[in-house]
Amino acid sequence: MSIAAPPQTQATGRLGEIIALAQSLYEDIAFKAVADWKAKDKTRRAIGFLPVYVPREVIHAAGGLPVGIMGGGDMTEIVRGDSYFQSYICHLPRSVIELLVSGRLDSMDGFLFPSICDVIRNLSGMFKLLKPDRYVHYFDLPQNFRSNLGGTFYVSELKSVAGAVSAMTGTPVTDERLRESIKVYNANSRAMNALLELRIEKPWLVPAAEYYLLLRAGFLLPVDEHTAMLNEYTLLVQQSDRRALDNIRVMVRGAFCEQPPVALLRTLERAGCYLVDDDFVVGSRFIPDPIAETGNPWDALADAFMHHSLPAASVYDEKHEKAKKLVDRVREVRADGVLLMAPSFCDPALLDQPMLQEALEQAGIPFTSFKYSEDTGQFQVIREQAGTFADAIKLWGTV
Amino acid sequence: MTISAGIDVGSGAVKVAIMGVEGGVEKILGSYLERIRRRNVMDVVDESFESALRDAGVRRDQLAYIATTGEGDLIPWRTGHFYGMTTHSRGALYLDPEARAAIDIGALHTRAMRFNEAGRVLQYQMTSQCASGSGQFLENIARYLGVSIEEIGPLSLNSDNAEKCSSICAVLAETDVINMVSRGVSTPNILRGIHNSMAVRIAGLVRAIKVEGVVLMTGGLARDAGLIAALQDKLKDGAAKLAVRGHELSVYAGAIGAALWGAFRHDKLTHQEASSGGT
Amino acid sequence: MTTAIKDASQDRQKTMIAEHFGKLSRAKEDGRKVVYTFVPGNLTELLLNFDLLPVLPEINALQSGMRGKTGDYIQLAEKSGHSEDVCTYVKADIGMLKSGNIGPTGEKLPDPDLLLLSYTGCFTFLKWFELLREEYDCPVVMLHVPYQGDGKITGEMRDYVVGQIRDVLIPELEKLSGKKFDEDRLREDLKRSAKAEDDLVWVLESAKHKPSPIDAYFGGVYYIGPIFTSFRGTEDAVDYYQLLRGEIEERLAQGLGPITPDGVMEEEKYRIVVEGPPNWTSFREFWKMFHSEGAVVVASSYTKVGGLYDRGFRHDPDDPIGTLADYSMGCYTNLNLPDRIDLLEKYITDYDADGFLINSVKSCNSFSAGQLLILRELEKRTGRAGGFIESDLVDPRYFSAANIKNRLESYFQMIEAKRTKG
Amino acid sequence: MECYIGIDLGSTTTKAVILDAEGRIVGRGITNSRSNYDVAAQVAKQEAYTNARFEMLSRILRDETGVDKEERESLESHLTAAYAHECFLGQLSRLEQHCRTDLDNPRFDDDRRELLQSVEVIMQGIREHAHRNFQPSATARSDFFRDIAGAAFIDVAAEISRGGGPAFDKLVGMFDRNIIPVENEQETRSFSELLTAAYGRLPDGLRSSVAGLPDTLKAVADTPMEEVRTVGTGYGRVRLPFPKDCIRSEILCHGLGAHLMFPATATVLDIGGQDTKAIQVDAQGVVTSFQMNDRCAAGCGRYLGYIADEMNIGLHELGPLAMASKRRVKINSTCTVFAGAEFRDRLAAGQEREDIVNGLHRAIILRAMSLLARSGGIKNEFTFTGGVAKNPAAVRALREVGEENYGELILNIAPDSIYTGAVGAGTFAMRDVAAGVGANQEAA
Ligand SMILES: Nc1ncnc2c1ncn2[C@@H]1O[C@H](COP(=O)(O)OP(=O)(O)O)[C@@H](O)[C@H]1O
Ligand SMILES: Nc1ncnc2c1ncn2[C@@H]1O[C@H](COP(=O)(O)OP(=O)(O)O)[C@@H](O)[C@H]1O
Ligand code: SF4
Ligand code: SF4
Ligand code: SF4
Repeated sequence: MSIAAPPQTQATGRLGEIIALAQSLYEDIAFKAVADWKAKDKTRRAIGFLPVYVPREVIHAAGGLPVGIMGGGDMTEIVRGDSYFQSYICHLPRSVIELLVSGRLDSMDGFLFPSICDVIRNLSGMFKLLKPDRYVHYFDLPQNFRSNLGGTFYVSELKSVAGAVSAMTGTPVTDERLRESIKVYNANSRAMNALLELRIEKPWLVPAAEYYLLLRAGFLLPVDEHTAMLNEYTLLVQQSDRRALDNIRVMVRGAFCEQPPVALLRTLERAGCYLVDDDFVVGSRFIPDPIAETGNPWDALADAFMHHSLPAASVYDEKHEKAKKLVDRVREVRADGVLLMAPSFCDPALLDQPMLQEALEQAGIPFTSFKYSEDTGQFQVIREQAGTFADAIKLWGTV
Repeated sequence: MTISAGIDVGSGAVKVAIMGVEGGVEKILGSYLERIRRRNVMDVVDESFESALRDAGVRRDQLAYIATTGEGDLIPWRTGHFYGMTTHSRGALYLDPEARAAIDIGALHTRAMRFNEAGRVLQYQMTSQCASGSGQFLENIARYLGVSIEEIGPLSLNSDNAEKCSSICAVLAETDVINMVSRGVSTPNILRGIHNSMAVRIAGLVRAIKVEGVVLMTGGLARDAGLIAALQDKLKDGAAKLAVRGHELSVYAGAIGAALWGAFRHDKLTHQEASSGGT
Repeated sequence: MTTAIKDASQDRQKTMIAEHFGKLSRAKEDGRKVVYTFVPGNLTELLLNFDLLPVLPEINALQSGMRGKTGDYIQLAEKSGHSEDVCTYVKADIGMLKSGNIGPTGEKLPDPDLLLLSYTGCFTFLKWFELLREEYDCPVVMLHVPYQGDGKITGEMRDYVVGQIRDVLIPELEKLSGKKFDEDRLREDLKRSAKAEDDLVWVLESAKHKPSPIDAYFGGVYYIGPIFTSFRGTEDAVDYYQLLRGEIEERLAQGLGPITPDGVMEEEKYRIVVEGPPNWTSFREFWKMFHSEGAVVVASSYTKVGGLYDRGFRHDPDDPIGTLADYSMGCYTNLNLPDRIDLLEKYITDYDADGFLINSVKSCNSFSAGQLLILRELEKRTGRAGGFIESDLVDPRYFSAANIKNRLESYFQMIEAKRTKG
Repeated sequence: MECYIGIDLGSTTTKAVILDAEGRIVGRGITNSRSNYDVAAQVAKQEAYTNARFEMLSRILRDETGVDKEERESLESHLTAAYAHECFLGQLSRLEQHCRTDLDNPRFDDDRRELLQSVEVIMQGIREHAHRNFQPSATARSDFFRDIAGAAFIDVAAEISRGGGPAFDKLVGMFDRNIIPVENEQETRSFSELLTAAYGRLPDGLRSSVAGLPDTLKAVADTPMEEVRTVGTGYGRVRLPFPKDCIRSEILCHGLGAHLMFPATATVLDIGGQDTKAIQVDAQGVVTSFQMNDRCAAGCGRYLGYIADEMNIGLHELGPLAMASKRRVKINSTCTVFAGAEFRDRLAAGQEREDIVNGLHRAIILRAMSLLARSGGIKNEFTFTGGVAKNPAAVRALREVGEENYGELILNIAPDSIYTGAVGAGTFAMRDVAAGVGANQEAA
């Protein structure tokens, strides 16, 4: 319920500039920013990776720029992409293929397809066929979490990627370099955490759409530039005069891969929901705690993935603790409820849902679920749903 | 008495209800419905709002709260806005105090919601990007068959051998209907066939929210006795504890609910102000 | 469904299956432990080693599909919060569970004592057993089988799988069964596996003859039954394949075409290679659309989901654990897209097919994502007619007979047109 | 004259063409498809005959009289408009009759008088509209009685109810009920009668501009036209009122039709009312592959119809409106039924009408693009057919998107593009007769 139309949170001045930059990077579906970055030095190489998680440290250490390919959003017109996928497959791969066949991924020197689902997996084969001259690798993440088994396998995968990127850049990945990269990314994740903390405390300062754009910027910009951007934003936004609205606090789960359009996030907020935690672009903060900066850096990365990463539908929940973690997190961020939003036709997310719902029901946490696709253009239904959800909590309070 | 107004702006029609609440007794003072049919929505809103006030014999300045629902958040002079499922649940409870769930079938969307004895929404489900089985769809078909909307229900009830309607698309179904007509299928049998296929979809929604007890149909299609019959049929097997009902004022459920929530909110706010000594 | 198929081998298979389900229904009283696991890359011989009884939920789902039960099962699962969008094998299984877990023989299936999550070639498996874990109070063991993303099995991949079998699986199975792992017995079983595999390959390759004595898709799904499921490594399997081979040798000698549910096929008009699993809910109707037009499937990829024996793989008694690892990593669903295309291309030429057809099933992203590219590549490489139809495994809502028939008819006409031209 | 007839019973419109013995198109007729296929086919055919006779007249005037071009054209356009006007009035009076009879129903007992009065006012209003609309210079909103009369009906009805008359819904309901029988009846007057009546409507100056005009008209009306064979195709083909061997699949007909119009055609895109087809043909016009939308009518011609309805403008006006747009609005949902809602939303959000409409056109073309891509892409030459090919904004979007993705294109659009399927069917009729196959055609 809203008493009056919520005022548009307009960012002005330097804050406005930061958002505008993030927005323009987000809209840069031709990856011009990457081409510009490469143009500054002939030896530079960019490696595109698909959602969800890829240890960017390794690419960084090999002197490459890791670039997230998160789909074409609602900005890509699908002309040929549809001819590669049946109607019952999610939207992301069509826009990615569209970007590929229309030449908009030409600035990428290689592609990594992390193992998150069969669609991404098969997409790696399609890239191999369509781009035989590029480095295309299916990056298999272990589902066994013993260091002598999954760990060893994972390190071999990391080394194979490092080797391939090094061969392009001429920069070998030494342990020393890798440790340095870990440090740089740790700084980034600290900046990310600070922003997230602020958002949890004062969500009206950090609108979902802005937060999201900043996350996306991190998948395009060189890491130190992104860290600086985050820090500056976090500082400035605390000095702004943004005021709180009569909104409820919600947490989002299920959006780890195909991304919702930004307009959808705005719709949610307008319907009375502050997003205090989510799993959008989850790879950008998949390992929330700093990774060990000393010792064997390869093992450190493996250990971080296997034991310190966030839960995701694509990773086997060996300890059977996904439900508990979800409920704990809701409490930790003091969310009034949970939005389970999943991409249409996304098997991992949708098969996860009944389990998450069960857990929330058990814990007495309100939730609602809906599907979206990256090019969803009609928000009425979602607005109604989120609005009703917010109404119920506002009229009756949390449970 | 707290007097409040509820305005439900739908994609097919604008509904207004004026409610009076006093000492826990809720009364409908006036109402008005106007279909939009290709006209400027805001004009229709203004017109219907005035007409409803006239119907209730209430002046605008007597209103404690003007609540909107549906697409009504575009109205600049509203006091507050509530979302459709919040208002339909409340309206359904007002119309039928035994109801614990409502099915709202409007021009474009179908929603099912379950609520408790206080009108609090517990669970809901809504159709999404596809308009199959909506009011608009039925309206198109009716136009094709040359029957007016009011006749759909009674005709459908007269069916003796419902035709199977396969097409799930609201547009392609028109073609299906053409085929049926040319095969000489009678209008009642076509309509019942369509009602049956709509009922299957609606029943799916209803099952998804695990309803038990009385379900009230709200929204424009609640007037369609044929659809109600088809739905009663579909929900009969399996979930024996379900009773689907309609109400002559069902179409106003959203507007009524909005007005009631508005009054509730108004009382709560003034109460707060009073207890905090005003501001 | 098999009333018209009267071969002795069919009867034999039926008996084998009935016996297996009989054992399952008595498992609890006999004190035998039950393990649920998946078909692709399965570890049947290893389970045999501990006298464990396997249950394959995928097979249950497909059999429920054939018996027309899955429509209700799926709805039941959807009612409990499952999305319309996801794999219907999972939903059919969950629905079956919710309706009392009655197996294909009408007897209740025993609850699992262990969920063996052998994760080969499909992510949905992972979710499937995470979901089942919520229903049963039993341990889950994961065997992560890495994907052949770059088209090969590397040493690291092999070490990873072998390591998991040795350090994770075997200890768990020993714990569960109270028996020690017996490597010699495994070798003996693997020898029998290889023997049966030889005969299966012979049978599948008999389709190279003209006319083909078998249908390698609709008939093929029966031929692969024992070897892909619970019988590999048993004497039963060896006998079955010998029997089968004998029958086909006979047909070949007589120059007969395949047997269909409606009798022996008359004229072989079109030789087709098919990619993708069949539809089970209307299996017979679907088959009829082929045989009534004189179309014979001479090779199919679906009959390779449980191993690419025709590409030379045999279970190797000399390296028992290594061979299990190789088998897991080598089945069709674990091949990358370029390799799948190469394989299909080879089938088209080796079996001298007139064209190839893709049955794209909604459920299975593992198969379906990328099939349209497969279609285009194969058209380009072979110049033969490609066809594309869409259906589902066990969701009756996604089998539109009129639509598929229409497409198949135009497809066969296209082959005809290509023939008369060139 | 020997006539070969092709009829394409589309989901939205039914088209007929008449081919002469040389295979030239000599007549075209179009009507909206309706619940009675027989009538739709008959009406379209009748229209095609009418059109053929007008063409004949045009030829005679050109070749056999000394009248100069300007005057000739003026005469022809007046006569055509008057003829259409005559037909329209005939239908209108039947509509009025049905409305009146309908009001006999006892459920109108309470407000019959009021309603009858309204009918009178409405009919008068429509007649006045028609008077303006059937000026030779007027651009019609639509070719069909339902649309022209319906729009005028709604306008007048809204006025009446605003002025305190019966409720708008009630009035419009009357139209909805009674238009159906009107559409399912055929014109009872013959061509010659209608022509004579139209002649009577001509201004005096024109009537005397050509010497012996009445005789010429009589000759045209009396020329015998012999129907040799009719072949039908289209969406409703399973229900076509034709013998089975006189029916062809719409894909084949469209492929052949496009090939005949543009022999170098390699790819055909047809966007009709409820379906979109992407077809690849070889050098002989034989279809080699095709894709069609199944199960969902999103992004078909009907979508534009809903939008035009929503804006209460004619289909013809939609394209030109979009052409005026300078900005591109991206529209994602192409569900036909939602189109109206999306349009309203965007207007409310402050977007310009023409930009939204332009975006809608582009959205349709994008849908079509994915079918094209699935059928094998666009190859030169590329022929665009179906009703939507008449829409300049759709054509512009197609050219833009096509060239962005497939390089330079030779894009063919025939003025007769909506008749492509019918031409294919007519040609099959000729070929069948030449090959001596097929039924004797009494039944049709
Ligand atoms: N008696 C009736 N029988 C059948 N349908 C009706 C009847 N009255 C109204 N409708 C339908 O109800 C719909 C409008 O319902 P409503 O709830 O007002 O929708 P919305 O809120 O979306 O505008 C229209 O599509 C109309 O066709
Ligand atoms: N003059 C016109 N201007 C713009 N669009 C038109 C025009 N005439 C027809 N159309 C479009 O063509 C569609 C009908 O196309 P058609 O090919 O006749 O369909 P079908 O073959 O399915 O009946 C209509 O829905 C309309 O959108
Ligand atoms: S959205 Fe889901 S199904 Fe699609 S690629 Fe991502 S994880 Fe896979
Ligand atoms: S199926 Fe019909 S109603 Fe549904 S989205 Fe498509 S056009 Fe709209
Ligand atoms: S997605 Fe395919 S392989 Fe996986 S469980 Fe479903 S049907 Fe089997």
